[in-house]
Amino acid sequence: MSEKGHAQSNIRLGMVIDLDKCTGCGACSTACQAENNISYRPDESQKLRSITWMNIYQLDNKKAYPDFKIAFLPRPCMHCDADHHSPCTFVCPVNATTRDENNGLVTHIYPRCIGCRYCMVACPYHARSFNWWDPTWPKQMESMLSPEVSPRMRGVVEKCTFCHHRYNKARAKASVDGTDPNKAIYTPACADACPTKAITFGNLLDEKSEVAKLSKDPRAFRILEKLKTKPKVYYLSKQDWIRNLADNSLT
Amino acid sequence: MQFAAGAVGGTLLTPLPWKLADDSAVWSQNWSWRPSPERGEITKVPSVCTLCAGGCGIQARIVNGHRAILIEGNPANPVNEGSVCALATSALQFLYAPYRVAQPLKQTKKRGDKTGFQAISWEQAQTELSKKLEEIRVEGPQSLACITSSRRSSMDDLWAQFLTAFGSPNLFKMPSQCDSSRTAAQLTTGNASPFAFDLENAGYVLSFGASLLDGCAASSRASGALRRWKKDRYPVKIVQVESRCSITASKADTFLPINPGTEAALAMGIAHLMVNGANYDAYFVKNNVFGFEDWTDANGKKRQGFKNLVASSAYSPEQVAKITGLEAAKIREVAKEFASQPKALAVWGTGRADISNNTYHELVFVALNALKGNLKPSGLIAVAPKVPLSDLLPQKDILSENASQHPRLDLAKAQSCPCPQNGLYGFLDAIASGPKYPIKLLMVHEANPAHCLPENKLFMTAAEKVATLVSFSSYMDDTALLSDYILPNHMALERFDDVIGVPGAPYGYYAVSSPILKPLLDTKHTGEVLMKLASTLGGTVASSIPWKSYEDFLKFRVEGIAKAKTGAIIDKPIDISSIKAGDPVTPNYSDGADLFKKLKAGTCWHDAPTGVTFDKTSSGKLELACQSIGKGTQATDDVIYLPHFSPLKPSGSESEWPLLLVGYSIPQVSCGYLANPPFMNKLVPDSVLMGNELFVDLNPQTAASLGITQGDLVMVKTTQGEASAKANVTPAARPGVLYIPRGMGHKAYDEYIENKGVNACNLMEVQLDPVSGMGTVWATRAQLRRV
Amino acid sequence: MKEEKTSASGKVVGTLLFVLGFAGAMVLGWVVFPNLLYSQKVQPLNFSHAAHRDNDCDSCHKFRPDGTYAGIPKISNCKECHESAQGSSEAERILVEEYVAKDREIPWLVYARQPDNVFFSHAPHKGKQIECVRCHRDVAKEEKLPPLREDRITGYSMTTMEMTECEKCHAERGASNNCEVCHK
Amino acid sequence: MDRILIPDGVKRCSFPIFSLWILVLLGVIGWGVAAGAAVLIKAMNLTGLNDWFGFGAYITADLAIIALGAGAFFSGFLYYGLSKFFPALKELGKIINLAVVVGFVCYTGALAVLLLEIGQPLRGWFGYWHANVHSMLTEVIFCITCYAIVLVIEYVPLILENRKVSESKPLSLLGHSMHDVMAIFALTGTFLSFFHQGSLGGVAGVCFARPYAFREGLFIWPWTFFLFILSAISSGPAFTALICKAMETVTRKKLVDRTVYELIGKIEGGLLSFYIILKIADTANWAFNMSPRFGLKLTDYYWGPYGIWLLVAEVGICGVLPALILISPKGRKSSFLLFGAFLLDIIGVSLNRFVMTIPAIAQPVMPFDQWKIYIPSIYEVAPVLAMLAYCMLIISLSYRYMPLFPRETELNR
Repeated sequence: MSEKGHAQSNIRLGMVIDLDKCTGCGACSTACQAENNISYRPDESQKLRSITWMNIYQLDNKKAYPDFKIAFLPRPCMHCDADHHSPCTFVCPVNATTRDENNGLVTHIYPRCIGCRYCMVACPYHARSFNWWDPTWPKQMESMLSPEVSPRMRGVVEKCTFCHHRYNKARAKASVDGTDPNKAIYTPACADACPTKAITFGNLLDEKSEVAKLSKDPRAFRILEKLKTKPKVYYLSKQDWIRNLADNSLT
Repeated sequence: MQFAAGAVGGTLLTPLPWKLADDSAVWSQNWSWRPSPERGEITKVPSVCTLCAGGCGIQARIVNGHRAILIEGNPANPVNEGSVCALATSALQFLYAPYRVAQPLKQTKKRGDKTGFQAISWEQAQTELSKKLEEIRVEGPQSLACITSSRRSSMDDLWAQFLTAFGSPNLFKMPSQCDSSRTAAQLTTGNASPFAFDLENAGYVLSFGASLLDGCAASSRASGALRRWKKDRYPVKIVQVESRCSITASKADTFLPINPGTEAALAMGIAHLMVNGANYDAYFVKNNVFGFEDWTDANGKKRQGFKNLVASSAYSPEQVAKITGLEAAKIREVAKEFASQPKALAVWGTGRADISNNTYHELVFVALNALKGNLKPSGLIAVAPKVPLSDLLPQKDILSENASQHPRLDLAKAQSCPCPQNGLYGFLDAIASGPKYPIKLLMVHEANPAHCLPENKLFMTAAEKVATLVSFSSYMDDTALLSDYILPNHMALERFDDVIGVPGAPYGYYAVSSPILKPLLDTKHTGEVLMKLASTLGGTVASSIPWKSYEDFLKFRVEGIAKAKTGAIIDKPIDISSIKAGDPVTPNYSDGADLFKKLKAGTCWHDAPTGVTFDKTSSGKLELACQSIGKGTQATDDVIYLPHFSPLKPSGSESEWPLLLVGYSIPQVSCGYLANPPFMNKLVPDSVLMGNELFVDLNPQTAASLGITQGDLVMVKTTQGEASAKANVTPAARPGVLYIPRGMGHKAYDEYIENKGVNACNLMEVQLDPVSGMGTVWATRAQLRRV
Repeated sequence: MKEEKTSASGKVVGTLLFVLGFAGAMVLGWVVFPNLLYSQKVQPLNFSHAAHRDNDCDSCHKFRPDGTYAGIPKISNCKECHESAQGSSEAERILVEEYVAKDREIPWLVYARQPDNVFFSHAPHKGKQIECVRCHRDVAKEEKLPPLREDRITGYSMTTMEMTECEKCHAERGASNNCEVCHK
Repeated sequence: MDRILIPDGVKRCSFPIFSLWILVLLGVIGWGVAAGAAVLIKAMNLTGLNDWFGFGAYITADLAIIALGAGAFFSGFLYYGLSKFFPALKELGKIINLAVVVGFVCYTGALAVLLLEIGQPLRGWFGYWHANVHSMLTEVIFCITCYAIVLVIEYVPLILENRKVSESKPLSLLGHSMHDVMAIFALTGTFLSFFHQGSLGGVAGVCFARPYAFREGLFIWPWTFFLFILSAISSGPAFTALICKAMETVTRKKLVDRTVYELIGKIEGGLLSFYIILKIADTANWAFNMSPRFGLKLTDYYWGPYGIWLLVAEVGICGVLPALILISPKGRKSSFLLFGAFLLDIIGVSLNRFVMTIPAIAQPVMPFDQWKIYIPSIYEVAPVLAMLAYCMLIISLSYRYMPLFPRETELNR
């Protein structure tokens, strides 16, 4: 697995989010919730116990009125491509979270997870949520659960999967159509929904892909690059104050 | 002991302990009390979303034909171009909401008592309702009234048809900015259709308080426009004029922080500089505008024109700076930019556009665009084109004789407004304060005035005076809870509906929303209930509404387009904003049936923009001097004809109420007929809601002067009411102004919604616009203290 | 604590007791326990695969156009031939009276049902020329459907494919064994 | 009543008083067990943990108790392993039984609490079956299990030494033969305990995206791996000594010679000094070399309740100070200073475990995040207290019914 490194693979699924276009409307996050059977509770204001895979951070430039500005930063799982291990995959004692070196997806398998939360401690992006309660839905709402993603149980960790079930379907479709499954492309639910099309998804190693081009844009940056986690989620912004919030002591 | 040792040893060599350990782990992996979603064939069913007026194309994922699991955007729809908003992605949570009304209900106890509702059959419901209608019809049909929020749907016309045929003029709409926009369009262009903006093709956008990105109506279109503005090369400059550092303000290149409600003064100031600097489209103004120069009225009286009004020192940058709180230099700078940018567009709005605007202010913004020449046939502003749907069957003059005796209730109060429009507030006020005639039956359709009407206590008081309140809501909302009968409509995704035009869009648009599923509950399409009631009532009511199903009704309406042979179906992705006024659009449907079939399959109809024409005004030009305002009066003041800054003073004295309270909207909270769905609850920032406490935004300066710190429990008191909340000290707020998020504080629905925060509408003051008589809201005087 | 005697007879008794305990546990663990653990469920009616042998597997167990596997045929499929009874067997009677006539789906018990957390697509496997019997029981000559043996704790069928088997085959054929390939 | 179970020649308090004490302890244990059961049944929302604080009171208590308990066993290594070469260490034999008991209770107690800490305890064994060899937690799981087994093996002979139990010949024989191989277990145990302690340190140190906790190191082990080992051995024996002193105070008897305390003081003084020098070096490297690379300053790690006082207290007051006291013969002579230094020493190590657990994750890493505060709920406090009560219970029972202190009879004659 990880010992091999990932040099030989020519797929690295990644995402670019244009923060200048993001209006914080939340469509990506709700689409994600619907797609991935994310459970909810009557009170969701306790954000530290609220399960969200696509969390939308509100940033501000710390200035006084009227120079005050806000911006939104949607944060999926970064699917870190750090050498050898992602911060979370390194620490999981039971191999519940691993990185697929064929495509760079950092996956988390609920039936394997024992709920030790070590991965959450290791992740600086707070991309992971724990099921503090048994996930329950109002009876009627169980009808809208998707069979394509398994509902979780209490006591396990969950996080953004880049909608890998869509990837599986795209690959299966490719093998039916007789095309190369390794060339299969798909879009996660968030990117599909985004009203300003601020989210671009694809193979970062495919030079011709939009996502590869954008990731090399002069406006592109990643969060906490100094930690060498090598996220596969890039952000775009022209505004210096937003870019400065990407890493500590960036001025 | 040996036995035990043997048993332990033996057991360890059998699968028993290992299998049990494994099985218990596997059991935990499936967790039997967790739902297991049914598997099967997944299909995509296209439709059109009618949760808001935006008209987005959607497609639903359905499992085994009976279970909807996801709403996605329809890439072939030109409005949303495959994307979809947070509310639409949560749409299924309304479909499967526990607070849906499963069958007709009748209140058997006191109104508002949740336990008093008794399930009744549709037959009983319809019989009892038609009996009441028959009685009213005999005693005076004007005593029937309806409030709906339906505006861009054939349902709206069906209600009008029903009430007209029945003999009542009392059909009212929930407030919307399109009413004031329509008033302004009518006064200046003679078209009774709201203004439309070519956002996508503008080269410079000056927005006067329009919450383009803070959850406005048609948010998908605004998002599409933003995407085009933020293009990499030569991005479009956005200037936002507003009092709060909103999302739109943050996304804008320039933010003009302004005293709340003074946007029109700034527009006048800019116009002043353009006129005095001769930096306006003089050719257009000279040839197409009436009332720019001084003019003579029908009585031969010489009147002042807009030019002289705006050029006066009252609108000098220095004066405007005093009113708005901006610097004069900044005003000069923006005026210069606006005047010199070739494709500059001024847009305006009232936050989420669910409140009507001050008519004079609407006129100011029209005037500013007129100076820019934007109302040219190929300009950036048009009026929304009419979709050539079949008109409803001609009426047999049922209403007319009654109407002269029993005018619409808001008009019956004989207010002196010259240009009366949809006067919901006037109507409610009339009922509350002893009407000319009683309202015996009030029907509320797709609206929740008990919650989301600013100054909602007016509705509460009025409702008490109404003998019977009937709700057609699909949900147990705040208004349904107060009703005597609930005749639940199908939920939007279970029924036929249509979308007539995209709010603020210059192109023609029509789409049919077809059901994605069979109705889940014992509900009925309100349109079909009306059809049933009409046929029971018989006579001319029955003959006016001859359709048996709503689908038939829509088919009938679509025939009109086919007869007009205009526009075309869109079934693959196109950039609709690239179609210019006058571009040929060739029909690609054979006849009405074909068109309906295609629309039913989730496509949409469109037509090229039509631009604005002025042939309906008395001068045949764009009238900046609105002659109809002064009609019949011997107005002495020339200003009443002209666009000008005319703030309505909020009640209360400044010394007693030192602060202003302004309601604001955020895209993460649904406000309006639909309550926030659980998915969107996760989006609500914890600076807006924490537990059940709502936060009121105030500037650090204001907070310091009041001795308030972040998170303090505070009491907000306005001239309208008081509420306890928490303080959110944020530089987003203008000093001296409190901002309260709208859409919270429901008193109905379920545990996911009920009692979360405070309803801003309880605290907001409504003032009637002197021109149109519609309720406008901008700020309420308030005080704040720490508890 | 009881005082122990160290007499010879005591030793014999001790050994005997040990053997007894051991043997008892073995019987309990190997024989009684598995029978207790698995329930036996009978299909709603018998289906003879042998009698339908003129078809190959995928004429009934079809793929949908999008490549997903339709699984057990719907009642409409049965209807094509069994609109009226094709014989006098009990199964035939149940089929026609209870399901075809009433247009109800037959609640078949699935022998190979995977839990919710497993993603499995038949399509790529079929493309690799893997025979059905590689994973499923050979039904070509099967006259009578066997009862479904379901683990009472986990709810799994005894014949549910286990992960180790999937992994083994994937490893042999060089297919990816990453978690997300099969889990969702 | 229980006279026949009490070792020969020693005096113990009356049975009713003892029973009362045991009942109190059982009460606390019962409360904690009930709280723990509630967590298992109703899920972990009862705790004060959240998505920010994945680790909390359970882990902190476990880390601290294991540091002290495992460290206690270091005296076993000194006695069984090194006393052959350094006869002075033979003195430790007088307290070695207590050290074994302390190690045993700390480990078994920690294991029980660990069960509550995971969201799916039924899958706890996946840690063995599906182990990820890269995870420090895997190391922890394996070590803690093996070590607990070793400790049971070490503890059993003590039970077998009970007067009544040893009347049974085969059991007594078993006890004796186990004693013979004890040295091997002591050495195995020490290795495991070192490794285990180290991997606990590694748990924090390997989180390379958490600048507060992350440390570089040797091969696969971060510096915290070694620092944890050192800090454990420099505090565990002190912990044993302190417990012994507490027992002496409670029972109003002399249980060991004062020379033992002073010997421990001397050993601890040396070890602690060594540890604290390395710890200071590590802290300096972290603060002035590593952190700037992450864009952080030392002050970025301290905020609000998790202020710089933590560093002052841990390294200064509870590190340098006791080290200075313990290495000076004068300091060791004064009972106040000696036991005061022991106390500071164990507080310092516990504080270290707290710092590496809670403030380390309270710190926001993304610049736009805010510090958060963790407050444990009663469902976390109760099982932790119960674990301590359990430790006391076993120590009390062991003291009453087993010959823990070989010199007790003589010293109290």
